[in-house]
Amino acid sequence: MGNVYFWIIYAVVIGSAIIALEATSLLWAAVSFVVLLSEIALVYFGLNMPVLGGVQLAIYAGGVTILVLFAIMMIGESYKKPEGKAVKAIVLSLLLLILGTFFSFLSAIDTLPFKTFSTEVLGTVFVEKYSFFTIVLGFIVSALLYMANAIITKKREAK
Amino acid sequence: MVLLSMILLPVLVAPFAWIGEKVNRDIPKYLSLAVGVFLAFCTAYLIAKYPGNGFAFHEFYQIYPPFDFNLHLAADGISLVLLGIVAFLAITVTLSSWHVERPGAYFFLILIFLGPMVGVFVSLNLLWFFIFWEFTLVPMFFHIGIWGAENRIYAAMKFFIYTHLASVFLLLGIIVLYLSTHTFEFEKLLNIHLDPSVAKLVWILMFIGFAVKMPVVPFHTWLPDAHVQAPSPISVFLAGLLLKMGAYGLLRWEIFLFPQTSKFFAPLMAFIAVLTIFYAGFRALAEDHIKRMVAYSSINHMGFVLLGLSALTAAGISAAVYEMVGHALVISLLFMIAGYIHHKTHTWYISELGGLMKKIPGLMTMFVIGVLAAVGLPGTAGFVGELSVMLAAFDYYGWVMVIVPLASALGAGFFMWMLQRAVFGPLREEFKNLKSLTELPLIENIPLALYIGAFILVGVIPAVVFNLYNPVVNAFSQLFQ
Amino acid sequence: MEKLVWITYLTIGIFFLGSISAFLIGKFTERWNSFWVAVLTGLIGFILTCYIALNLGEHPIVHKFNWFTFGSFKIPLGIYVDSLSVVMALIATGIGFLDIVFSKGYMEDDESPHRYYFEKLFFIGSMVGLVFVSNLVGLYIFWEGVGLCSYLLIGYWYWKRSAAEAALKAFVMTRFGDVFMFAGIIVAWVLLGTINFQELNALALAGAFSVKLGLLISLLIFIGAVGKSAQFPLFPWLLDAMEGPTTVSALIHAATMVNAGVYLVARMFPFFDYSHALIVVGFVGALSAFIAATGALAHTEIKKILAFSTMEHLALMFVALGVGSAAAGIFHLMNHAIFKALLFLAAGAVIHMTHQKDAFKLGGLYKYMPQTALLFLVGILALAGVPPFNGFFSKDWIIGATYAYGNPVIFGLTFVAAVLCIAYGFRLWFVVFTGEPSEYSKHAREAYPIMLVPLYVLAVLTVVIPFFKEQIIHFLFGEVHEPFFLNLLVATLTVMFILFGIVFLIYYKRVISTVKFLAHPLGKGINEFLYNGWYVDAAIKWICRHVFYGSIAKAVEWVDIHVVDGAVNGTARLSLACWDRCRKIQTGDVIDYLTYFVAGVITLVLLILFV
Amino acid sequence: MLLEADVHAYLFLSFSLLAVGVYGLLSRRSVIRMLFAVEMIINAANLNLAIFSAQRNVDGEIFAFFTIGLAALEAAVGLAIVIVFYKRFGEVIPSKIRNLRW
Repeated sequence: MGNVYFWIIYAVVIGSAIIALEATSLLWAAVSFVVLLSEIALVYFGLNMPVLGGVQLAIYAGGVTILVLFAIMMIGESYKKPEGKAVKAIVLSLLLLILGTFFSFLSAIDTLPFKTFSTEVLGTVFVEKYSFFTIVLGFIVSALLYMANAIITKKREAK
Repeated sequence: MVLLSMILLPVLVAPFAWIGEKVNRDIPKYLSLAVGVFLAFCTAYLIAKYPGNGFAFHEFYQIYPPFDFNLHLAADGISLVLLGIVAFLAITVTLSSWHVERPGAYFFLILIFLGPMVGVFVSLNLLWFFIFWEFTLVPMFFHIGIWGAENRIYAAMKFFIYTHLASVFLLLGIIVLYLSTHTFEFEKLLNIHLDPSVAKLVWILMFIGFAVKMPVVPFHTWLPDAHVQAPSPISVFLAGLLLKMGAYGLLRWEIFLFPQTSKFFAPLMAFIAVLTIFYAGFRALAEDHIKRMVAYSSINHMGFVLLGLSALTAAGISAAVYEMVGHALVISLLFMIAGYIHHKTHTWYISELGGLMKKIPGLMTMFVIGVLAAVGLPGTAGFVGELSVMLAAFDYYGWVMVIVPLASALGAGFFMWMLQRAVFGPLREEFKNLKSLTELPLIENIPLALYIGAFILVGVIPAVVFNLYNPVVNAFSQLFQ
Repeated sequence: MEKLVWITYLTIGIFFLGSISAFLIGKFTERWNSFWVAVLTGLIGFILTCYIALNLGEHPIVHKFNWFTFGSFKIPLGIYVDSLSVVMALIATGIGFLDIVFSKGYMEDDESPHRYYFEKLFFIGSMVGLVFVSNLVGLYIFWEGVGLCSYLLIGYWYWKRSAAEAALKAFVMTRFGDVFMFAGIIVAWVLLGTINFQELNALALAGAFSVKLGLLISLLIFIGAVGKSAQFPLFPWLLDAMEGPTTVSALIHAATMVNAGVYLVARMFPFFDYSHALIVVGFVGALSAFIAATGALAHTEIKKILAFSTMEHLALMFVALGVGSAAAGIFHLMNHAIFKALLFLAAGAVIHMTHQKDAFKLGGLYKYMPQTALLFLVGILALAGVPPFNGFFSKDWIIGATYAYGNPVIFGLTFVAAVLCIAYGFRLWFVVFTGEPSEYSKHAREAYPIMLVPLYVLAVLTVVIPFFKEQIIHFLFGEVHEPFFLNLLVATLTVMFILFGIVFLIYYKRVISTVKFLAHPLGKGINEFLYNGWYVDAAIKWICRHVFYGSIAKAVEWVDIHVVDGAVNGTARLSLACWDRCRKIQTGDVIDYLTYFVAGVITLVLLILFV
Repeated sequence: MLLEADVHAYLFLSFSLLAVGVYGLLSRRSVIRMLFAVEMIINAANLNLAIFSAQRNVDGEIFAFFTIGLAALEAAVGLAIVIVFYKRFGEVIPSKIRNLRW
């Protein structure tokens, strides 16, 4: 099983995913979604796939999020409580989870050697290659978030 | 080329009937009559040329040889008898429909019905047999659905779906047969020895298809509905030809092809036949609807046909084929007159009729003659049919079949009771001044007289029918030894 | 011989030809022209029959041809004419001819004599055919032919409900017997290999088959005879058959057709004898005779009394056959045909002139139609078996034969029935012809000459026949030993005389009144019981209505509609209901579809995992 | 060592994400949230690809690139549809739109 860092990442990923779905405010949901995607990028880095992690950051955490934000800007927020189908959904998803895990243990994956990576390597790679990229992206995202917040608030006031 | 032209000509002429109506309303019926006469001449020619035994007039057209899917036509004595019925009924039905509404479409459908009908009886290729078999359904469906009585859509749907579903079983049987023999040809199939279990499967599947068409109890309920709703001339086609298809198919494609399997299932057939005879008889006894009663008596007669077929001897099969002829002639007459009675009195129910003899003696005399033939009075086809079937059945099954003659007392019971209530007795008040209650015009009397003449002829001289196919049946009956 | 064969076929054919031409000529020209055609046909037919009778030597006329073949069966037809057939044919054509002549007067008001004569000639033709054919199938053909004519002629006045119902009853009831006979024919044919009378009898004489099989076949065939000859329990149709014209009753329901059953048993006598079936014949006959004689005593309608009497005499013939004295039976058949035809025709004259069928509403008719009354009296005397008339000779013979047979039940019933003839006969005569004239009688006048001539002929025959008794018996059966018991004869005559005295006192002198007897509940009950023929009719009606129609047919109808057709329509309803539910899945909501999709994925995974 | 984990743990992460995605997809009534859920599912799949790729060769990684590209396109088109959807119906609640139902 994984070490404590892995489980922290796990908790962040799943937590942000749940928040993205459950948050009352669409905006906070979007923020949580960005966090989720970034954390997955982190996992990619951790798996020694820096290019994939970068693309994940660029396209997902960047492009897709921006699209989402624009959509939110144009549509506005409309939160409705789930209508009774949540139970069915939870049951199905839990089933999937259990099945998948069970399946993974059943199969013969764990007999193969599995690479592990050190923090040093990870940090070096990240700082050397992606820090600039990440900083620029962070600014843009923050600006967009701000704009979106402002517009939504205006709309609310107008109503 | 004769057989092919008998199949193709009606179908090719059919569009002209439809188009011709726009030119002159009379064209379709004359076309139909001409085709009927053509069929009659062809049949007469074939009978004259028939060598007396085996298949003759082979015609072979390759369609797709790898699947053995070839149009192979030939006729033997049994086919010729049935072709004769087709031609005869084509003429009489046309004459009976002389004043029909929308003649173009009506005769168009009749004509495209006749071609496949001939095809069913002369095809020696199982797949083509099935194709013709299915083709006959469509015109009947439209006839019932368009020209029928009040509840026609229900009846047409029931007729179509029920018989079509039966055809699915037939097709399944054909497919299984093909997969285990790789041929559709009758003459090749005759010489192939099939595994008994496969043969039984094929037999049962095909039997369901044929039994629904015949029909026998428990698969009979489409027939009364279809007959009641169909216009009378179409009832004649239904009873005279469509039911014969079932019996013919059973004979040609099951009993001749699988003699040993048929022998295995013969008691089952006999049981169903006896059940049909009694069940339909009692059902008719309780029936108040005049046409429905005739329909049940038709089922009763088909029970006799099946009983004859189930006695797997030359005698039984000959008797069954004769009974088919007799049934076609007698029941056609009864259906026609039942239709006329409704047309003239506007009621279907026996309890609402009475004393018609006083007002329309001519028509009712013919009705009485028809009923007497149906109850099997000597001198008519009914008697010879019943006598021969019962003889053959007793010969094959022994003492069990002693009960079957009792069914003819049942027949006498319900038919004669109907006559007493509907035809004889005092004329009802409401009919005394009914304008529509008149004798038929001459042209509509002709077919009725033809039916009577025909069933008396074959009843007095049964040899005219029996001699045509006796050698054929005798030859096939060697298979059962 | 060849010539006689052709003449025999001609005799059968000429009646059918005559019937059709009578119909056509009557329809397209003057209606009564059909009468002349009928008379001519009847006369030619009778002459031809006489010719056959005179030329019939030691050997019967035999001819055989193959009707049709199917499979291994060859259906033979043919003729076999011996003295028995000829006598039957003479009765049929002779009485038929007289009846045709009589009908001219009786049917004078009729609208469609061509139909009447068509059916009548058709009947005579069938009857002649019936007695001439050589095998059971041929017999069955003509048997049904006479049944058909009987049906048509009973229902001749079809616009009367009672006539239509009577015709129906006659047809169905005889048909019910016929199907058993039909079954018997088939059994005989398949198991014995022949249907020819002579061959069957020869097989029986040779003992070529088991008695049990023979008994079964005989009984099946005998049920047909019972139906046709109106014996217990299939007799009620004969009483209702009196709805037809009286001439029809005279010819068909007294003289000829009803004798067919007797003829059949006589024809197959050795076969029945070998099969031990004769005892059944005797018992049925004796019981029927008793029922009929007592019924005749209680009934009030002229024709129904005569119908009961016909049934009784047919039963006596069966008794004669049953006790093994075929000669007595056939001799009685002949005598009965003559005097019963006379009685019916005379009754027809009375009914025609008074338009009243109920004997007790008539009276004193002797004053108005003395000739008819006397002729009727001759008939009654012959019926009762008073010595100089023909009835005496045959009936006494039957009583003697029964006594000689030794079965007390058969003898007792037969004896009672036979002596009761005189009681109901004279009761009828006294009631109709003596006493105070009623209003119906007052309008009556003597019958027309054309009606009286046949009556005179028949009356003369009743007296003449006894003189030729020896010759006739010899012609029919060769040497026959007639049992003779003097004390029995004396006893019979004494009882008859006493009965006559009682009837005389009750119905002529009217010193004894039956009113008190009939007023008493028991007397009334007995009277009703006998009047209705032991309620056999009601029982049969009940069975038909409540068992066949009410129970079985209605049950089958219910099953057909609700179970068989219900299953068919039920499939449609079931699939409709099924897919009506299933289509609710198609909500159009994306999320639902997604749910199904995910559930499907899970199912697939599970399938892959565990299956 | 950062992120030292068994392959089962990684797969568990992936499945958990998938489960949350499915849960969201099935229970949310807003198109945008559903889109989030779809992205989560895609990411779960991508994670799987990456995990196995790390174990063996680069095939999975390359495939993950494509997936990310496609997912971006999908998001773009999906959001465009959402906007059209909004303009047309004034709301983005998919269960209200039932034109596909027969």
